[in-house]
Amino acid sequence: MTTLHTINKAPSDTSLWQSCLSAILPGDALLMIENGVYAASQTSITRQLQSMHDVSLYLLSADIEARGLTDQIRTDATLIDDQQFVELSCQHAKVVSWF
Amino acid sequence: MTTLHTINKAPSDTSLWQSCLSAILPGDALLMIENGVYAASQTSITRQLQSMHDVSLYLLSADIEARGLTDQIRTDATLIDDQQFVELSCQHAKVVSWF
Amino acid sequence: MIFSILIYGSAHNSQSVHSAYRFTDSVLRSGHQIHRVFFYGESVHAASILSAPPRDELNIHQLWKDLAETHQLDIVVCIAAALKRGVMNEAEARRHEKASFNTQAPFELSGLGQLSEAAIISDRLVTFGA
Amino acid sequence: MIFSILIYGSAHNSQSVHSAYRFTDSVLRSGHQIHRVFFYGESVHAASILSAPPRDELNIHQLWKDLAETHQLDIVVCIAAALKRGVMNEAEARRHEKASFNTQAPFELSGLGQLSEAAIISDRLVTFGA
Amino acid sequence: MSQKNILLILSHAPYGDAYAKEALDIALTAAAFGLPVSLLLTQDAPYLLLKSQQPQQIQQKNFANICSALPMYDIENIYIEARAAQTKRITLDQLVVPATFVNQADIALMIRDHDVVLRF
Amino acid sequence: MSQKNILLILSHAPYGDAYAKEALDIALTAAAFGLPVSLLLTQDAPYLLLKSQQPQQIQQKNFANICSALPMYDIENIYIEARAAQTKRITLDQLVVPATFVNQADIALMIRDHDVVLRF
Repeated sequence: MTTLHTINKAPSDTSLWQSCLSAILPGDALLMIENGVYAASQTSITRQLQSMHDVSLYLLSADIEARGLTDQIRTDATLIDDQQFVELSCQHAKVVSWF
Repeated sequence: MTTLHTINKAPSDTSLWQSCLSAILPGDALLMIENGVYAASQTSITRQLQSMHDVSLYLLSADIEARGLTDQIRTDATLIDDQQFVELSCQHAKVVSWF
Repeated sequence: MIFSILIYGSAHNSQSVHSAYRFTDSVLRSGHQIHRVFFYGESVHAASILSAPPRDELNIHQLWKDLAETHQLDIVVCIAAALKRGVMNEAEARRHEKASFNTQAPFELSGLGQLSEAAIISDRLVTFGA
Repeated sequence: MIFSILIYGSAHNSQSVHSAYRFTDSVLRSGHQIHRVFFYGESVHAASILSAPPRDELNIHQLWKDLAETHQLDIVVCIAAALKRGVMNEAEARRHEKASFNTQAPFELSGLGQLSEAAIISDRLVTFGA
Repeated sequence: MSQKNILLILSHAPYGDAYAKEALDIALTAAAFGLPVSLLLTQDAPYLLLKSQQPQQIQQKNFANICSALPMYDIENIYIEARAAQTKRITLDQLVVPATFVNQADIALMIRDHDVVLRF
Repeated sequence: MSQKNILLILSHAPYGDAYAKEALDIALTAAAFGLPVSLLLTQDAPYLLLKSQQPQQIQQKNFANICSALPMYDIENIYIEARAAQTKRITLDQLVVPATFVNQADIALMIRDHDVVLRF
């Protein structure tokens, strides 16, 4: 009964990011999409991301490329395409969207 | 050449509030409108508001009443109506809106 | 698997309606089923046939219209959210005594019950937010 | 004093278009002058004649229409922001070969130059944001 | 078809935008559909329940009235993020309906234990 | 009529919403009107200037192209909030146009010294 969490806002929305991160349980996955992918380039938030136990991190590659962040990723996240986003949605019991 | 600053978001938008507060100079005024009036009830932000030197604080009364905060104001701000908002706009050289 | 999609972001002031489009397209390409797409909040403007973006810019209305027609998708626009925002089909325009209308099939106006029903029927309900 | 008003918040998903209305009304009551009201971004939907909110809810289109007609206000809707979002008058509908239109006088579609001109002419330009 | 329960998480304050109103409309419809609905108020949403609201001047519907009717629509599981209430100095006696404070760990488990989770 | 100068403050990142695009359109029009325009990128807006942007897949216009054309429209006073650039580890060599870092005190004075200040 794990959850795929998606988040689409930049980490400057600290209230949203803190709510999201504190709701993630071991076994869950976090997929950063749209402006959410900016988190992958900011050390303040990536440190928190890396400290979460047994949580898989994903970035939507179209959004990383759009924003020019391909060479700036500072976290152990996997880049995925839209098709893999669908697969992840199937692998987890539900999808919760943070926006 | 002083400025009337208006802000319409709750203090949970920390990025906006910090940008706004650090842009205010002595002689300026800050008018909290719409969800911005929630700041008047939150100790964390009112402490910062009170520490600003020579800055007048105002709250739009219609928005305070709407949100049920009349008895919860923790800051030395003056409640004003729409007509007084117009007067304040005239007294300062310009109006800058933070949203 | 059966998916339904809830779209809540602004049609012209957020990326979400396009993200939802790409996701829905990928669900179909992956061989899964789309039970319903539900447009709510500011996303209802995506149903407007009057949208006229510059030729070299994204036409989000056209993308959804084409996808829905190709795959016979059930794309529902929340009627309360739509009427308030000035999105109405011919029948609603008549009911509200308006001289014109700005949405039509494949976009259907219907109530929030369609969202609850989608939540019940579908294996996954995925939201694309503001 | 001469005021102009720039509205940028969503017509149906923010309080800003109503705040701007109250402010504009107060400017006029105070004996000052309104040079222009400029609707930009998501606020352009306030110009839609198709909006049909429940009877007991705020009708922001009607409020602005009445205020503009009473005081002969120059209320301009950014044409680029409007066309992209599906807000067009009869002339634009013809130009874009659309079968219907959804805005009309007192709302005028015009370019961003009208905002620059308002900034130059007015003693105060007050923004009501998203 | 087995019955699903729904967790609706609200995060926005009233009046500034349409999120809270539109999320509550989902809650009411789902409850009318017979779905068990839990309501969780996080971030700025606890303000929705304040008794003292008077939005006549800004011409909006009173959330105090909307929210006080929730139990009549069989929405009785109303939770408030304790941390959010604390920063806002909101106490239970100021609210129009009975509610329960929950902490971050509780919230994570609530999300895990509901079939459908929608957040606005 | 004396000439007014305009300070346009941007705060949003590109692509997620329309703020940056619509604010830049104001800058370009005001410059075409002959008004001196200064551009200040705060909060998430410094991302607008990154060279490496490739938004083809999300079907949006490339902000790197839009912003690199600013000097051609006589918009040459481009400032970046130093604090914002630092958190994002953005350096001047990553950007499509020359820009100047400014601190919070500079920003307060820029706001004071311009006739019209618009912030998006």
